[in-house]
Amino acid sequence: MKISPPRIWRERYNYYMLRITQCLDCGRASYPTSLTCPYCGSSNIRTVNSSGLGEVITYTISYFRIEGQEDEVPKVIALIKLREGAIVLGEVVDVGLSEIREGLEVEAVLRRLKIDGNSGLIWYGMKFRPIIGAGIPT
Amino acid sequence: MKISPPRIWRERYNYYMLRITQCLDCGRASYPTSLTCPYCGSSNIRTVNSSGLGEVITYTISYFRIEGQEDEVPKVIALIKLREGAIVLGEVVDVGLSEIREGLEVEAVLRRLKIDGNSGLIWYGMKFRPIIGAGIPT
Amino acid sequence: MLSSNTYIISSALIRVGRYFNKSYKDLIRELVAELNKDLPIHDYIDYVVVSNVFSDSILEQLDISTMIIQELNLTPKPAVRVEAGESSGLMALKYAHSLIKSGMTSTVLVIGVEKLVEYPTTVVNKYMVRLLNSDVEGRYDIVTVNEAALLMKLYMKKHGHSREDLTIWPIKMHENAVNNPYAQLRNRITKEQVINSQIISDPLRLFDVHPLGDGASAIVLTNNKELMSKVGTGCVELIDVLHASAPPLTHRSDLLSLPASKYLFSKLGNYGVDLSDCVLEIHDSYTILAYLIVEELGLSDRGKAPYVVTDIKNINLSGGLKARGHPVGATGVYQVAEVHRLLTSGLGSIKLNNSWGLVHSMSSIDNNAAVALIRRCG
Amino acid sequence: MLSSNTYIISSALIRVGRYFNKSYKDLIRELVAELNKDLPIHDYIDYVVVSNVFSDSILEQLDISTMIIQELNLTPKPAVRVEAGESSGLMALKYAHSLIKSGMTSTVLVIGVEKLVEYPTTVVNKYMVRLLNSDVEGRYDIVTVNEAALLMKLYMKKHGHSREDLTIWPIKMHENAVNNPYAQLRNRITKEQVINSQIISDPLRLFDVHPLGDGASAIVLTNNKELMSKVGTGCVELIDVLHASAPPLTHRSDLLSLPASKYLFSKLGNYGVDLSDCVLEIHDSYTILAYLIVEELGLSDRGKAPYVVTDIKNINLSGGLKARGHPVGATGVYQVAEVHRLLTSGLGSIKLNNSWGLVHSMSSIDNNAAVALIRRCG
Ligand SMILES: [Zn+2]
Ligand SMILES: [Zn+2]
Repeated sequence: MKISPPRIWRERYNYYMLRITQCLDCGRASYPTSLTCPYCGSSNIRTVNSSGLGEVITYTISYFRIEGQEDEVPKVIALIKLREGAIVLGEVVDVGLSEIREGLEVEAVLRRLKIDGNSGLIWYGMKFRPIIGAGIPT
Repeated sequence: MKISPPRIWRERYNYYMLRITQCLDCGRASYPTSLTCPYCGSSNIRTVNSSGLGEVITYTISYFRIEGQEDEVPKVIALIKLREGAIVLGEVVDVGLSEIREGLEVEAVLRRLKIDGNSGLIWYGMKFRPIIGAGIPT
Repeated sequence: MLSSNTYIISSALIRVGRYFNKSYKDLIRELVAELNKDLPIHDYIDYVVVSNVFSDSILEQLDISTMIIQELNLTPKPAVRVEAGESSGLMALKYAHSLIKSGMTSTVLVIGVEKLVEYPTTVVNKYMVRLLNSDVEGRYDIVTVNEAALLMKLYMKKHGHSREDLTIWPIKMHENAVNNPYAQLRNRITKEQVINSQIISDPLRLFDVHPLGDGASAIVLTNNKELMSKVGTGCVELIDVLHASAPPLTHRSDLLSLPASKYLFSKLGNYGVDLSDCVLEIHDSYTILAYLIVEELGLSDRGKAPYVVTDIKNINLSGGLKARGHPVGATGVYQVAEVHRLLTSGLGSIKLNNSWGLVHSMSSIDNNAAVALIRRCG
Repeated sequence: MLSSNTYIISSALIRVGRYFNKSYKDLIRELVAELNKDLPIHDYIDYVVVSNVFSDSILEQLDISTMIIQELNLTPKPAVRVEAGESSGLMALKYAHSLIKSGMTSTVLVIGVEKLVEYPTTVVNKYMVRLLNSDVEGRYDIVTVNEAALLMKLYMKKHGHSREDLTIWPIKMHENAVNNPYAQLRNRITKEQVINSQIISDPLRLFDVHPLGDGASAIVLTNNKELMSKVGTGCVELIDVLHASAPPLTHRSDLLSLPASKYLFSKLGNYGVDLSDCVLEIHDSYTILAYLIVEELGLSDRGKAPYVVTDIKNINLSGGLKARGHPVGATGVYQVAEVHRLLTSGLGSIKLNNSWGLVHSMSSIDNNAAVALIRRCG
């Protein structure tokens, strides 16, 4: 068993939604959630669900091969700035390698992350895809 | 992959034979092989194959369950004194739970240790079984 | 105004248990919330030393000490992880002690944390094998519990003890744990329950074995006396942390000796430690080891430990590994935190007037051992 | 006759490589055989500190420091393992330094060891993910190489560099490694080879990435000056080991800054270090990081590092992580051993008259960083 069932269960909100921290003092947003604002240290914060909408700051096309995930490459990994201001790392899916670009508008979408062997758990989580009308021919 | 192919290959002599260290100074034997005698520190040693013959000092019947090896329990684990004098830990096979006893004479035998999934390597190594005529009805 | 001594001024503990709904970060957040009640740790901690054994295999996390710093927003403070098998907690304490004693830093937070119940027991058991030599025991999936069972048989035979004779330790540990609010198993047990419990490795049964549990514990060490008035519930002095190794079990001339522990105990005279004036916490991962440790400490003649255990009033008041639990990398830090509490504000309702604290750890069957010496302040 | 200073008096190195036919114990035996030529380590070592990152997952071995002690017949001497991701080597050095400076011990053997090629690369890659936050990068199997690629793109865009401009570092490192007998890659490479090599994470290519290799290296630290006449090939003084952490990449206001490294470099003035009179070894796990480190060190204006690299003669004479190799937990110990050699008996044929040595490590993209300051002996 390579995926921890308690972990997946307890992190379900963090995996199935993009939960971010908004600081009520300095106003900045961060991901993932934390007990204090990573920018100003304030504990005057709230946890909210991100809109899931954001924009690609920059991206890389990865050919780095990991056992059991060889079929996943090439994959697009990007730094994304969410509308709420938080910067997140994520995978961009449903996009051609020639279509991915800086400034591309994306939205969060629930996708499969990993499978634990033939009979184990399937782990889902948030990835990103281009927003329809974001300048990619459909 | 959970079993390292280079490791199995490079340790083949240690896995497929009981290789022991004999000290030419203090005369004591030890397992596994080492560059100096663990008893007196001498490097005046030689590496030899044990006869594989020995006697059970004491034993335990283990029900400790390990993922992927659940079918292996109960198993008999023993401290064995080899004829050459070295004391080794090992598993005793081909013995009924009511037949294992202190003083039982055993001999080393090559058996399967672990399998790496459905298509991976099979790892063999030395276990012990009663010597025929060691007082166990055949 | 720095002292040349090192003091333990504060401690925090989570009850050892099965926290399916909490991550290692959640457990540490709880510790820190407790510590922050006095003064935010951000304001006075210089360094964090983390004791943890299974982060790589169970949590899939390396550099866990930096992840903890980031989680707690303590950057740019430095942190490091120390691992020496089951003695990791005391080794983290030793590092913290040396950082302070060397003048490199003044105040260190030691965190012991272990998450085990992320997986079913048979999966965790797979990783437990790794505490032993992968070229010897690992090859056959032999674990410490098997070796403890072998020693138990040798001990019973050599000294003429029945299986029943050896139930006194776990019964006492469960009795002690009733009063420790941080213990995993806080129920009394009977002789019948012990000898009828599930066989793990004959003759060793479930009640001879530490439970599996998650845990997190923290202590603050400092040489800054001014900090004591602002933080914590009273201080104890950390005199020293000793550490030694032993040959593998099969190379020992006396299989019932614990060479590393024995070596360390032989040094206690140098410190003027009076064992009868001590709070003792020993590494009773398996019943048989408790008897052997008691004998190595000189509290009993060889083979007689089961007869004297009842009369030793100052040992494992926490309930020991048997009943407080054994969250592997965190255990040593629990022991030290408990001794800190016992000698200052009290551990739950238990409080003692003893002058010394002695904490003992070992990994597997004494592959390595460690001893922390603690003294009541002033 | 103990000094209040700590000296590195001896070092041993195995050429970084792919040792299918050698175990971690074999590599360490070779190191010790080299050290024993002067005097058996058994006679003078008090403590062993082991730096290793992947023993749990790759070697299925915990408490590896005790296994090493047993293998070398050094019982009852104590040993401990230190892990702080890719900075582990320097953290082991720091632990050793504090043990000596605190007066707890006199002579410490620091061993850095990592066996990676026990498995095919894709399996090792799985474990590399664990160096990053399992709740962030780990979830998506994002690795440091991906983050380095993101920074490389940002850097090229911000400062107007072409992909070709950034080939100067790996070419220089391979050139340097030709003279280091312990380097994994001792071949010269061309600009064309770099830009045409396999894409790992665009725009980052194979020749921008450290190779995978096994390694083992050792150094002996002591405050016992008499030992120097008996052991080693000349001494250097270990002045200090500094360590700091940084916020995660996504929380940095300037994505092209290295906050932990920058923080440490800002302390160098306190020690009177003259970078031009230094032997520098920096953590160039990926080409882009070398440029960023050079800029954080103040050796170049922001964005100009690719133009000045050729003129910096005293940096990564070993070939760096790029060409000497990066056996993760061993790397810091290699760097220190190389600096010891460079300032004393020579590293292969290379020998320098510089007064200082500065070794820099970091884990992932500067999650934590460490700096060791070394000075030529009087
Ligand atoms: Zn804020
Ligand atoms: Zn001998």
